[in-house]
Amino acid sequence: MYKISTDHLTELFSSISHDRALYMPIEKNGQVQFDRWMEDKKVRLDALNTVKSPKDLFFPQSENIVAFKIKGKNISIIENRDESEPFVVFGVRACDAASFDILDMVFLQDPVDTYYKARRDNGIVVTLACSEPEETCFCSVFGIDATNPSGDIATWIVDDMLYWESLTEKGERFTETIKDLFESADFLDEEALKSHKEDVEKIIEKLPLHDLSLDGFNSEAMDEKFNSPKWEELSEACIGCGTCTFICPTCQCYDIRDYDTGQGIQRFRCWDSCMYSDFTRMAHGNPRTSQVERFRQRFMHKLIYFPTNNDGVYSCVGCGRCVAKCPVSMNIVKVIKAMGVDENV
Amino acid sequence: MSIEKTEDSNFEPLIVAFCCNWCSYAGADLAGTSRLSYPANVKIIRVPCSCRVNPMFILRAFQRGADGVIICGCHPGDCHYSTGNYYARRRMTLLFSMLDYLGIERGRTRVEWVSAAEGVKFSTVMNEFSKTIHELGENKKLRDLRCKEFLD
Amino acid sequence: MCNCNHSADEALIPGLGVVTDIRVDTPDVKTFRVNALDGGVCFEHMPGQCAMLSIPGIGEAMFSITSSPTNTKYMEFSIKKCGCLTEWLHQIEVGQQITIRGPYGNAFPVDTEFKGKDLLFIAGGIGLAPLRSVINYVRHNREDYGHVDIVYGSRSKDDLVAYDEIIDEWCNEDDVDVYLTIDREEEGWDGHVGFVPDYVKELKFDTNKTAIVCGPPIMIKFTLAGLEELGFDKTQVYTTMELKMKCGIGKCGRCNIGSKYVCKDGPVFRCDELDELPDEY
Amino acid sequence: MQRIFGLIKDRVGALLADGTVDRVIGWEKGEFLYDHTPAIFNAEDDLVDLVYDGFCASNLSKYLIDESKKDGKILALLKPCDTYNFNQLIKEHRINRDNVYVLGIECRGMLDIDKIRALGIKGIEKVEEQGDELYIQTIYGDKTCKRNEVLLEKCINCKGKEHVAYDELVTSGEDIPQVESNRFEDVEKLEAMTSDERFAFWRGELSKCIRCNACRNVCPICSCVECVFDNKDSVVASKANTDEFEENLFHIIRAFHVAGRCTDCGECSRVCPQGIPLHLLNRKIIKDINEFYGEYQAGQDTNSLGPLTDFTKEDVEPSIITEKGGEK
Repeated sequence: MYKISTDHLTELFSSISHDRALYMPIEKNGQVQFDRWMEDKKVRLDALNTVKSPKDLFFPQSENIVAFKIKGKNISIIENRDESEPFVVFGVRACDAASFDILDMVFLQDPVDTYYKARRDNGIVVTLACSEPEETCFCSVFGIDATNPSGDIATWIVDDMLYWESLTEKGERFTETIKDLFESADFLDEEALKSHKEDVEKIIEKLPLHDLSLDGFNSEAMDEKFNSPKWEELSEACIGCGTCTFICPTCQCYDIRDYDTGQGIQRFRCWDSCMYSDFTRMAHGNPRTSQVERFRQRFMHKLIYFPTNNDGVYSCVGCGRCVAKCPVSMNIVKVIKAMGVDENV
Repeated sequence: MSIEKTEDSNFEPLIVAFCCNWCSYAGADLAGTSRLSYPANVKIIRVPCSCRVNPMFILRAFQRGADGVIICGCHPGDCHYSTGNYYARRRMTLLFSMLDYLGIERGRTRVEWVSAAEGVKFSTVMNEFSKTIHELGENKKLRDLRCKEFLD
Repeated sequence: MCNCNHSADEALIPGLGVVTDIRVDTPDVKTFRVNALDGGVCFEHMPGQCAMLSIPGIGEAMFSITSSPTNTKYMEFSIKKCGCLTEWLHQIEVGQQITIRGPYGNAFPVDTEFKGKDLLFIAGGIGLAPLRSVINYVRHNREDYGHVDIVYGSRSKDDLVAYDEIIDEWCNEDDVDVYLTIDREEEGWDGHVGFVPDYVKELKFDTNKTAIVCGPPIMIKFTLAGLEELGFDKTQVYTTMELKMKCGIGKCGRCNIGSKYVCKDGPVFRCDELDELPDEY
Repeated sequence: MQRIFGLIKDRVGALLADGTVDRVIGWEKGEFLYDHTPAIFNAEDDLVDLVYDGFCASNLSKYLIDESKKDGKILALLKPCDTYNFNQLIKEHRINRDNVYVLGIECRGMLDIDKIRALGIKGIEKVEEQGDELYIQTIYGDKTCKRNEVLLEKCINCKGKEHVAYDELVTSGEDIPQVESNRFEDVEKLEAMTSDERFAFWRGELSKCIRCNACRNVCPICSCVECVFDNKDSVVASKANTDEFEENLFHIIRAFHVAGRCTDCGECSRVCPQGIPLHLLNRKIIKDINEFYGEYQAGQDTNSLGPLTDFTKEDVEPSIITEKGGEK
C-alpha cells in the first residue's frame, strides 16, 4: 500500500503519461467524460461517474474492422484496424470496473474478439473508490463493494491523501515503474483508510435502492417473466431511443456496417441498441415488431438470459446511469420492482 | 462515389453546381456552344428544379470532397414549375445561415439565378465563384476524412 | 484447416471466395458454387452449418451451406432473392469474388443422434437448402443410416429447388422414397397436390423415425403440429432456425431466442429444446 | 403546486367517471420524487399513482400520435408549451382530433434535476416545494435552494402561460408571474463570435454526442414513420459516430427537418444525456425565420402555412448571408 498527497497528483499524472496514454474523467464543455489527460485539462475526480462509461476505451463506440478495395470482379482485403497502444485509465469507479469483467465474459470467450483483447491487454485499470454515492446507485445489490473496487490497481482518496494499492500482477509491474513518487503507507494511514471505508459503507446501507431484491430473476423464471403481462404497461412510455443502451457499461451489442468511401469500402463495427427497430429487421420480417418486445428483450437479457449463460452473473452493475438519464425515467430498477417478488411494491 | 481531385501543388478547388434542368442547365449549354470558358473543375449535376436540391445533397457534396457548392435556378417568377425557386430561395437562405452559424466559411455556398439565355452570366458566375473558392482554400471543416486519406 | 481465412482467430475478418458456377433453380432461387481463390473449398464444414457471405458495400448475410461436406471440390449456396444483398448476388456473373467466413452454428447431429436411424426429411420451398447438405451426406455414407423418406413441397413445379437432382439422383436411390407436392394444381404436373403439412399427415409415417423439418415459419408450425398428431415425440424432431445475424459468433446479441443464440447454439435445434425457450420467433 | 394537482386529479376522476374519456395520459410516480414516467391510466382506481409537480417536464403530445389512432377517447394533460406541439401535429394531420380531449393544466415552470445536482446537492431523496423555496432532503442532510435558480432551460424562456389548444382548462387562480427573457440571447452571443470560434464551439459540443437518438425520438415534430437516418441507403448510420462530419450532418439535418415546424419546446436539450444545447440550433432557424419572413410561432394555430411551405415574391435573396460583411 503506497500513498501520495493529492496536491502531487499532477506530477504523478505527468510521469505516467510520458510513456503511455492516460485517460481519466475530464470536464469538457461542461460534461465530464473519460478523455486523454493533458496538462491544461480540468480533471474532475469528484464527479461520481461519467455519462459515457469507460467501456468506450475497451469496446469503442465505433472502430474499423477491415477494408476492401474492389476492382472489377476482384476484391482485395486491407487490414486497417485502429492499432491500440498501451494506456492507463485512472479514476474508474467500482461499478465500471465490474462491468469490464462482464464484458470479458462476452468478448474473451471463445472465439476471442481480438480487437477487444488487444485493448484489454494494453490497458491498465486504476480504480478510484467512491466516497459520496448518489441515490441512483445500487451496485451493492449486485455484490459489488464500492469501497474495495476491483481492477489492476485500487486507489482511495481520504482527506488530502491518495492511497494506492496494486491488486493484480499487471498492476504490480506498473507500480514498480513509478514507485519513486510514492511513500509507503504506515499503520496510521491504514486506520484512517479503514474508518473512511466504514463511513462510506454506512452511507451505502442508507441508499434508497440498497434493498432491491433480485430473487425473482433466475433461469427457471424465464418463461414466467417472458409471458408476464406487465411488459405492456412498463414499456408504454418508452420512446425507443438508444440512450439506456449507449450509456450502459455492460451493453455488448454491436452492429457491423460497410461504408463506401469512394476509394474503397470500410467495414466498421459500432454500438447497436436492441431498442432500435432495425436491430432484428430481416428481409422477410422482424421477430420484434413493437417496442414492447424490444423493451422486454433488453431487461430479459440483463436479468435472465445473461445469468443463464454465465452461471448467475447479472449483466448489470447498478451504476444508476439509466436511472438518471432515461428521457422518460423508465429503467431497470422499476422493472425489477415491478417484475420481481420485491415486497415493497 | 467520391469526386477525384487533382492534387497538384497550387490548390485546385472542386465545385459542385446543381443546375436546374430548364434554365441554368440550358444556360450552361449556351455558354458551351458560344465557346465561353468556365473552370473545368465545376461538376454540374442536373436537377429538375432548384427546389429539388435537398440540404443533404449539399452536405454530401462537401463530405465527398467538394470545396464549393453553387445552386443555379431560374429567375424567380419564370420557374418551369412556377413556384419551385421561391421555396428553394427560402430553404437555401435558412441553410446557408445555419452553415454560417456552425462556422463554415460563408463563401462556400451560393445561389444564382441563371436563365436559359444567360450563357455569359453562367460562365462569369462560375469563374468568379471558382476564384472565391480558390481564395478560401480547401474545405477542411465539412470533410469526411475517411473519404480523403483512404490508404491503398 | 482453411486456406482463405487470413488467420483463424480473426473471427470477423473474412476470406475471399470466387463464384465458379451459377445455376438457376427457380425464378427467385439460384445456386452459387463458391471456391477458394486457388481452387477447393474455403473451409471444412458439417451439414447444417452456415457461412457469412458478403459483397463489400452491399452487406453481409448468413446462408446455409447446401453442399455436403463429402464434396471437397466446391461449396454450394442456394440463395433466394428477397433482400438487398440477395438481389445483388442474383445479378453477379461467374468469376465474381465475394468474401466468405465461417463455418458458423452447430450442425445436424449426423454422427450422433442420426446414426443408424430411419430419417424423414420434410422441406418447404427454399427450406430444402440446409436439408440438401444432410441428404447428400447421408447418401454418401449410406450404410450408416436406415430408411430415408424425403417430403418436399413448394408453391409450384418450377419453384422446386434442385428439381433435376431430385429426379435423376434421389428418386433412383434404393431405400430412399421421395414425395413431391405443389400447392396448387398445375398442368404438366401429375404428382401430389397439396400443402406439405397435410401431405405428411396423409402419408402417416410410423413414428420410429427421426424427422428433420425446414421451411417457412408457417410451414414449420403446422408440420410440427402434424407430426405430433402422428405420435412423433418432440425429441425426435429437428429444425433449423433463421434470424438476423451479424457477427456469427454469438457476441453481437441480436439473434437470440431466449438465452440461446441461433448463430452459436443453433441454427439446428431439437424441438424439445425450442419448447423450453420463450416463443419469440 | 399541491393545489393545482388536487384540482387536476378531481377533474380527471370526474371525466373518467362520467365516460367522456376512457383513459388518461399523464405522469406516474417513480422511485424517487423527480423521475416521473409518462403513463396511461385506464380506470378510476389506478389514479393513485397519478402525479403533477415540478418534475413533469416531458411533453405528452408525441404519444397522442399513436394513442389518437386507437378507438376510444383519451384525456391528455397538456402544459401550455405542449399545446403548441399539439396544434402543429393537428395541422400535419398526425393526431385524430376527435379522439383526444385536451385538459390544459397550469404550469409554474419545471425543475431541472441536473441543475440541482450542479449546485452540489447529492443523494436527493425528497424535494418539497413551498412557494419559491425548494426543501431538498438528501442522504447528506437537508438542503434548500430557490425555485427559479434551477428551472429548466425551456422554462426560463417560457413562451407564455396561455394554452393555445384545449377543451377545458384547469387553473388554480394564483397569478403565475410571467417570465421575461430574451430567448435568442445565447443565439446572439454565438452570432457575435467569429466563424472559427463558432466552429470550435459547435465541434466541442457536438463531439460529445453519443448518437443515442434521444433528441430525435423525443421530439413531437420529428416523428416520421421511417426516419431518413434509419433508411439503410442513407449512407450515415444513425447509430455510428464514426466521424466528425456525421455528427455535424446529423444535427444540421435534424434541426433542418423541423425548420418552421419546431415550436421551441426544449425537449431535445432536456433529454440529451450529454447536455448538448441542441435548442440553440433550432432557435437559430426560428430567429432567421422571424427576421427574414416575419414573426412566426409554430403551433400558434392549426391552419397557417409554415414558413418553408410558403413564399412571397419579395423574399430576401440567399446572398444576404453570403455577402454579409466582416467576420460576424
